[in-house]
Amino acid sequence: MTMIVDVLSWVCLLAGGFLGISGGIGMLRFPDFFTRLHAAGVTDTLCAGLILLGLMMQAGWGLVAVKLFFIILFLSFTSPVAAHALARAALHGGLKPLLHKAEEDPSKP
Amino acid sequence: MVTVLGLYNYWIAIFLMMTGFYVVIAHGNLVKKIVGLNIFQVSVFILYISMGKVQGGSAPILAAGVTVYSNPLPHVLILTAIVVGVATTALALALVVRINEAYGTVEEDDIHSQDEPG
Amino acid sequence: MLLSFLAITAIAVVRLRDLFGVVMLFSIFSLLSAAIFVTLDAVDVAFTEAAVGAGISTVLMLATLALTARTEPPPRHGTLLPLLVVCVTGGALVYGTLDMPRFGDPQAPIHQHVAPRYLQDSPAEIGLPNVVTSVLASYRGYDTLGEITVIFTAGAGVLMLLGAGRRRTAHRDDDKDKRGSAMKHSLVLRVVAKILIPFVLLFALYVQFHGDFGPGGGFQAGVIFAAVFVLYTLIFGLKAARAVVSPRVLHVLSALGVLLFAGVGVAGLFAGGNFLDYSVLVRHPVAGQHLGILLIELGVGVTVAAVMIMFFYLFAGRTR
Amino acid sequence: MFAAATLAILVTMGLALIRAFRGPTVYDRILAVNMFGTKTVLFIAVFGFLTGRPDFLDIALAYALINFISTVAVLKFFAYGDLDNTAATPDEGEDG
Repeated sequence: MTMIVDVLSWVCLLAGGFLGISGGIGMLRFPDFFTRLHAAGVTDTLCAGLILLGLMMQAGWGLVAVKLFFIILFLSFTSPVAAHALARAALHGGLKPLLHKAEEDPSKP
Repeated sequence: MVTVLGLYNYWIAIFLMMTGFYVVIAHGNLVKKIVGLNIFQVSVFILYISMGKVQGGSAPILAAGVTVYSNPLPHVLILTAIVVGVATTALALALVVRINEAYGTVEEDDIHSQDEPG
Repeated sequence: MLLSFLAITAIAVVRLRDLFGVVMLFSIFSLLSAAIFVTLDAVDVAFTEAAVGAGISTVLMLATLALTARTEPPPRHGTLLPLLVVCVTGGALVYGTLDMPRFGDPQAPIHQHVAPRYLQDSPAEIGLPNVVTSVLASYRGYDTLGEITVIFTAGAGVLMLLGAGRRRTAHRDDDKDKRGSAMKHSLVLRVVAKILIPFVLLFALYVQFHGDFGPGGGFQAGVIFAAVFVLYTLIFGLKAARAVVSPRVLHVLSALGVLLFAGVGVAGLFAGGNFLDYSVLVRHPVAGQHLGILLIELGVGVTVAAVMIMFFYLFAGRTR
Repeated sequence: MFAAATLAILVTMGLALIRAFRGPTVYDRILAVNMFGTKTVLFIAVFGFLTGRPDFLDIALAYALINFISTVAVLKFFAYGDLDNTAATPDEGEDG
């Protein structure tokens, strides 16, 4: 049983780490702000969630797991909201070059 | 090699300190000067904290089964220093705001040139 | 590796001319330094730096930027002379480090004098797991009292500088309308903030009173508390925040914290001990220490929170 | 295994840092800072496990909260600071 949990948590940690790096690369390579937002979204939610989940499995039941759970909860609350506010501000903020770029960007519908 | 690794933290602290120092003396913008001062400040924090670290030590919160702790004294000093630092930073920023209201600029040179005739 | 990141960030801060970007990078800078503090075992310090650096000081700097210019003109002097001065000073300092004890050396002079005593005797004398808290509030209570006083004084100074003589109180309605349509704050943000704020307040209280056992204490809790109010003010407006906690209450509270701290010290005097000696407060010395530290941390927390919120109110209210 | 995760997080932090330096627009920088903050939270959490003392998650928790607050603050101040320097009122979210 512990073996299975261990393996699962490793898988979670590794997957989280991989997603983190891929999100980071996307953050670097994507052409404009709105596409970068997607990359950052990956690292902020899934990567963080997976890594923290992996840690939770390692920690077992207890105060540590509860704290980790709260971190997941807060992150899953705050980071989409932050991303939303960011995108909104970028759209509304009258950022001309950015809007211009977003219109030109073929990947954006 | 051992020397370099062993002194790396000091060198980084010095580098940061010099960076902050450079910002303070070379830039005319008062806000930037404050940022420079803050960098300087952080370098001092890092110097203290890295001196308090003991190899193989753990955070100075007593727990069963841990025998080596890092030095708690620098932590205490720096903890209060950080909060005091933000208080003084706020004071400095308030001064900048008032200077901006009085002179209409936060550039050191402009302020000097406005002061000279009067 | 993190240290190198820090150095690179510092260079970028120097080179960037857009002051807004500078503040952003400075926020990263303080996050980084907090991460470094964690790796160097200074969890309490990291806690403080996290709350202060990423939260309050960024916000204050932004507020200043909103009130002053956003970009910096290119330098008019030559940069050679300052660079030279810096290089010479830095070289001298590097030369000085050659005699310093190596990183992490347990034999370094710093670890020989008071620290072992704190680490060995504080469990028996004070009985708290968190040595940092014991040292902060008990062994070095004088220092902390002094620092609280400094914070209080800084708060008073900012109040004097920014509180009086408001420039214009009437604000332009057309501007407001324009802003209203463009930046009407989203429902999502408001709902999430409403859900979040009670939890954060709870967390701040937890930090305040759990500081004896884990990382935390009055300084950190005060800053987190202040950060909650910053969030509230940002989302619901300064007027609403002032209705919750009026500036007058803050003035009183900031003084009250210092008084509480000093009062505990004086109570020790009356009980027959020294100033800030908590062992005499209750019959059992360790229990007395517990009580004293709890009260003192409370005083610290109250003052720090009140002063930080006051800073924010003043900076935010300046523009009105 | 924790070491691997830590390394991955460090690499991601580095990438975010590069974006923060290069970031052509201010929003890119804010995004990078936000991401960096999340990565710091993760780093602290994983590092606690790496050193075998996972009791210090309070810090990570505090980061998660403060990071959000600072992002909101940044956005708000940026929006108002940019609009009009003299009439910047950072407190009109509600009654606009």
